[in-house]
Amino acid sequence: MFFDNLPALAVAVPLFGAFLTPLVSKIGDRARNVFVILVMGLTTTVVFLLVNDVFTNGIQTYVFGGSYQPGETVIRIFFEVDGLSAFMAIIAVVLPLVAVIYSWGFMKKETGLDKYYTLILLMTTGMIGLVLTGDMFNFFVFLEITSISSAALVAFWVNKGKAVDAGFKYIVISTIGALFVLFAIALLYGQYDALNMAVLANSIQYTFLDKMALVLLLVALAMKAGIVPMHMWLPDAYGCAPSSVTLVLIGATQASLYGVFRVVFTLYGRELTTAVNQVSLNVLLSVFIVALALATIVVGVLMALKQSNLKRMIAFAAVAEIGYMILAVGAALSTITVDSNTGVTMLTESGEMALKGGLFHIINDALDIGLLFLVAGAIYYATRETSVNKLGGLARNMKYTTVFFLIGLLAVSGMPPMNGFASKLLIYESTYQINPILAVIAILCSILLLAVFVKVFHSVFLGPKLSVFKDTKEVPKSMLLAMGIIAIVIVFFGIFPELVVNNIVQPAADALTDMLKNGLYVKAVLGVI
Amino acid sequence: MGKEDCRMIESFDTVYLFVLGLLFLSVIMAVIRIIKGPTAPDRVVGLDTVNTLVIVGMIIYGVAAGSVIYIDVAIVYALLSFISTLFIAKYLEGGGF
Amino acid sequence: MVENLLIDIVHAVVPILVVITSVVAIYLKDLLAATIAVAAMSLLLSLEFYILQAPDVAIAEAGVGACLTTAILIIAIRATRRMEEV
Amino acid sequence: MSMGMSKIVKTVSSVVFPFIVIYGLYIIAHGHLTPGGGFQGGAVVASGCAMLLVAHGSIWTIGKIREKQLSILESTGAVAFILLALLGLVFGTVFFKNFLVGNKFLFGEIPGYLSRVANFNTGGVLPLMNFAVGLKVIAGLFAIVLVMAYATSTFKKGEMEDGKR
Amino acid sequence: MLKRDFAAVIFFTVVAVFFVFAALLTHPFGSPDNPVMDDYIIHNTQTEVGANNGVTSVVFDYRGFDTLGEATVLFTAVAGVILVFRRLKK
Amino acid sequence: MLAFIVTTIVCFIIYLLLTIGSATGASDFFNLGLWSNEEILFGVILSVIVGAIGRKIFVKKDFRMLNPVRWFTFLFYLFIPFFWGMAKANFDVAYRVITGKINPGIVKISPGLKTDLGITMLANSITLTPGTLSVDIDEDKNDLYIHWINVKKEALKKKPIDYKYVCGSFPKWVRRIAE
Amino acid sequence: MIYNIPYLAVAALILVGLYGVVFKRNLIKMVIGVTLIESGVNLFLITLGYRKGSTAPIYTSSPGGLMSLPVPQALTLTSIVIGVAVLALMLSFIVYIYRHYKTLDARKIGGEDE
Amino acid sequence: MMFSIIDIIVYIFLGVGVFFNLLAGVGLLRFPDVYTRLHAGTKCTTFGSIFLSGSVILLGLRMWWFGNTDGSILAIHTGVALVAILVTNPTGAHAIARAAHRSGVKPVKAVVDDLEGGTTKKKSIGKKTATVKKKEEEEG
Repeated sequence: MFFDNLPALAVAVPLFGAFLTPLVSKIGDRARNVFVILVMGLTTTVVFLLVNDVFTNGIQTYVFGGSYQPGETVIRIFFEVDGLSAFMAIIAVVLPLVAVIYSWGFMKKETGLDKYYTLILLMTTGMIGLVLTGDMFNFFVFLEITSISSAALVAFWVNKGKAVDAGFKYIVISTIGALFVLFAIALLYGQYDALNMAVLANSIQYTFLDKMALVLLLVALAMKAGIVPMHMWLPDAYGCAPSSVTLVLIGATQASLYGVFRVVFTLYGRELTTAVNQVSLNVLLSVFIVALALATIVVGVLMALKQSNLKRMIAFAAVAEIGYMILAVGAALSTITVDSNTGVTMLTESGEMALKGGLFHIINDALDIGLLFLVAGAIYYATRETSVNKLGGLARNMKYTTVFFLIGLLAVSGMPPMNGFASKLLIYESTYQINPILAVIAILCSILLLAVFVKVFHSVFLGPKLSVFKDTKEVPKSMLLAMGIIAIVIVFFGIFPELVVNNIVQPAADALTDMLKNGLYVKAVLGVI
Repeated sequence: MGKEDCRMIESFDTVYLFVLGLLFLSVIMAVIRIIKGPTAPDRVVGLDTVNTLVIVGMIIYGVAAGSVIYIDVAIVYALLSFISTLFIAKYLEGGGF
Repeated sequence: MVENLLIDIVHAVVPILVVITSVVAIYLKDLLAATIAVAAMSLLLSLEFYILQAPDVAIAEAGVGACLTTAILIIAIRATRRMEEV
Repeated sequence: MSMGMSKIVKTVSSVVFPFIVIYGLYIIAHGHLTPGGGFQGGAVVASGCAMLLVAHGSIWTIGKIREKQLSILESTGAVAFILLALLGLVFGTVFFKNFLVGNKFLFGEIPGYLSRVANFNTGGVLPLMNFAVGLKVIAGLFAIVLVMAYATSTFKKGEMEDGKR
Repeated sequence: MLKRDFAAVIFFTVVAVFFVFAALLTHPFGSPDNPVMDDYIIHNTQTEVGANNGVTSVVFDYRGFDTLGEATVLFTAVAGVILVFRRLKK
Repeated sequence: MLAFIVTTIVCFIIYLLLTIGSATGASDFFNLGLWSNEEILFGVILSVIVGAIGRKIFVKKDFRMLNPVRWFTFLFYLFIPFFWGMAKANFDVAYRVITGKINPGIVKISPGLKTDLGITMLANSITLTPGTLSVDIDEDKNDLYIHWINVKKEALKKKPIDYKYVCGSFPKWVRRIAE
Repeated sequence: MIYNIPYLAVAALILVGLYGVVFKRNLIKMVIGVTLIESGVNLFLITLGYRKGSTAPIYTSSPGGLMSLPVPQALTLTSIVIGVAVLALMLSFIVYIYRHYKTLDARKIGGEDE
Repeated sequence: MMFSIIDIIVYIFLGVGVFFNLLAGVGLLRFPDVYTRLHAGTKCTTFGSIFLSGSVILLGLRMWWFGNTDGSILAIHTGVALVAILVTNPTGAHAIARAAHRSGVKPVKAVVDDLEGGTTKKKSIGKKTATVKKKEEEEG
């Protein structure tokens, strides 16, 4: 019974925990912290069991509130977990776990912590639901859960005007995005009278309204993922939120990115190669996406150069990293072709490699940027200062933090022993085969990023010890533990990239290509196509 | 007997719809007052009038559509429309909430 | 015949009124007046739901849209300021 | 400071309040038969509470019920709702299974095919869920209004906490 | 500032054309084409769920999970509002 | 306790009114063809809940209104003098709408009512009757400030003016009902 | 054309709301714009589910017949509650923004305050 | 015979109700200030809705007489709605009038204004009006 219901439990457990948190907080602070960590641990267990199940047995479907046989009318809500969903679910559950451990020490002096933990749990629920669901409207609901809880958490420090401003911007952008998504869902519903993604993917006709829905969905989700023309909310939100929240926010952003993949590959995957005025749709989309990705990378790096606030700098680096993922996926999209003999839609080899690189980079980006943000939070915790120019000589007093920052720095700029190198290498290689210019720009920007962070490292940690920070101490153990976990994972991924790529990334990439080749996602629900 | 009843209601359908149409004229006038109203209280008066007219309109439409359950909505409105008026009035009176 | 025409008229008039009140809500500089217009919009929208055969939604819109939305908007305006700056 | 409105409004709101509450509960209880349900009824009752708030002032209201109690009430409703869903998993087979439909005691009767008789004892788990959601929505929506009204009424003009913590 | 306004105007115009087209191209008012799912629900709600009200049966049974999500959204908002208006000093 | 019972019973009556026509057949406990058993059971439960919540709000240490004579007086008042006054009011307003003749002013009256309910009833009656609209109330003395659409000259001689010019015999009725 | 008036009203509502969000600088006006967009989307969903000459999808003792579609109504219910939740959060942010910056003009807020 | 009389009464009620509701609209447009508009807006709509609801109640009672249980629901629910209107409408009007007076709206062409020159409320109201005015001046 337990193992049959893993997809439902993956959402139900953190949700139940969130609902219970206000009641448990009555007992005491310590009990609440332990309870939240327990709930997160349980969720992690459930999700890992689910992921294991998916990776060994293929796509899992789950019907809420009834039974379903292939061939019946699809009415109820489906959860459909394929490789990509499982892959994203790992990120969505690991980051909050680390964040909760981190905030034990980081948030000790704050008030309103019961609501804080409730919101973190709700955000986890939202992200997990977002990646597991197979129903369009449910997707919208989880999108809203994620964005509302993130916005409330971004504005956690309400006595800073900037934080509230960032939260407001975030919630306006994400609400409008979500309403666009809802409108697109309504358009699809009006035509096909279905809300299930598999059913919609099966029956989509490429009418004008469908294309409109595609554009609306892409615009809305790109808005939420922070791709360049709509990226202005992202540095504010990342920079003003508490660092533990930023870690989870990265996960939320990537969940929106997952939405982009899901829409492009699954919902509109069936006839992605349909010709529109002699150019097939996937090429159009890929040109569009690659252009946006390049803009994202360049803008992110250039803006990061100008910042003096450490957290804002990392936030712009995060924008650049998002660009890398999009770049890889966009490049992969352009290589989709239909085999004229067999009629099978497939990617070329370099396309698959790019896809793998992009997906691998998602997890790496979460870890790298997350670690940097945690370090920035630790610096803030110790010194109450985030401006790079005012900091200096912290290496003496905060040895561990220095090491973690170094690891994060190397990883984010793609230097060899770290995980960033592994994924970026895949991206460079594959994009070089597709179009050399892309690879060159990507490498240049990566080097610039390295320069930025080396400068920061020098001015913040090295150099003479400032008298202001004479009494700075190392941060509490729980924060060190959280940073340590991420750092170890980063190094591990960097040393054994093959292991990760084969075990986690490959199924996700396979899931994406399978949607195009065989339509497995649709088959899992409808039985046949 | 039952059948006859239904017919008798239907004979009123057109009349009630016509009444509804006339009520809309009144609603439009109230909306004009909302648009024009030189001060906020004027607009609130317009809103109040629209409230009452919409309640009556709902009752009338419920009869015209031949569905009894629709009257519930009218009751909800009759009870709640007053609250928004109170909030606005409280604002105009001054002082905190 | 007349009945159908009347129903069509109702279906046409109410959306137009909704749009007019929404335009007013954006146009007015006085935020209190804008809130009143939003309340009227909500009310007429509820009527529109009602004549589109969705009484459930009409009740929800009545309770939430016309009452609570107005309430929290008014509270927020009380806590900030009433006039839009130019 | 915030003393509420005039005596007339206070009296009328006190008289109307039980009426609104019972009507909201009627809507919640009859969610499976007539238009309505947990959300709608909850919104109605919450609006009624908001009426008391505006008539008597938020300080009076916060003396009656505090937002912490409301928060706990809301949690209770939410937990009840999710427990009902989990009971579907325990007694039925899947999450959100309507496990009460078809029994003879509690909301289990089935109206005949296309029957138009409103029988209260139907709907399976729906009435219970309606009440859980109703409790949640009442507490949630009223908590929003109460917290906002109370917090903003206690702000002084020009008061702001200093930027440094 | 002018440039930004210009971009906003362009964006707005494009979206305007978009939505008007959407309004004109959807199925004609009052006649949805072939609603399989909804007809199934209308015909089976009494026997499967036991409720006379189709909407409630959709809200709590067929799409009960959405309702859980919706309740969660409200819960989130309440938590957020209380968090924002919390007392800052311990 | 009495307040709780009163509130519960009032709520139960309202609930019964709302659920009239829910009968299912001969199995009903009260076989009037109006209510089914479950409805009555639920009505009792819900009324008790509302009674528990609203007892301090609905009844304020004042059980004067429990007397049935007052109810009948109230109904009589509602249907005969009040309705007649209201009809007059409306034709008066109609006349003023059409001709545009107004002579307004805000006047103060002291009806001398003591209870909250009484003054509320009077104010609402005044609002709905000829040419008058209660604007404000003196919380201590229960004096009403009334917007009068057609101020009579002779009424202004004495201050505060006699209420019989403004609202006729309403205060007497209200005193009989609510005090 | 006249039969599409509800759809056109949807388009108009969304556009008016979007205008408010994009061009208005007052934050509360922006919030009102978001509310209008949301109302437009809700109206769109309900309009999609309307069938001419139908009754509400509720079996009562009145003569029925054709019924309008229940699923969009359920979706709209969800959407309405989400809307009020978002509105409350946005307004509480605005209250705090006003306390910090003493203005509601979107251009004037957002300066460094550290 | 009797029922045709009821039909006629229903028609008359409808006519009266619609007339007064239209009158309310016209009055709302024609009158010069808030208080007189409130006279029109409150009294006429309440009176009109009494008659319109009355016609519906009569119809429901007639249906009930014929054995249709829907009639009872129709009549009683409409009655409840009517009571709700009767209780809330004048109170709302009073609240608006008071709010209008406190926010500084003067009655147009007033021959007498006791409230403005009153004894007990003079100070507070005068002050309030002044502050409100000042605030509006600096804001708008």
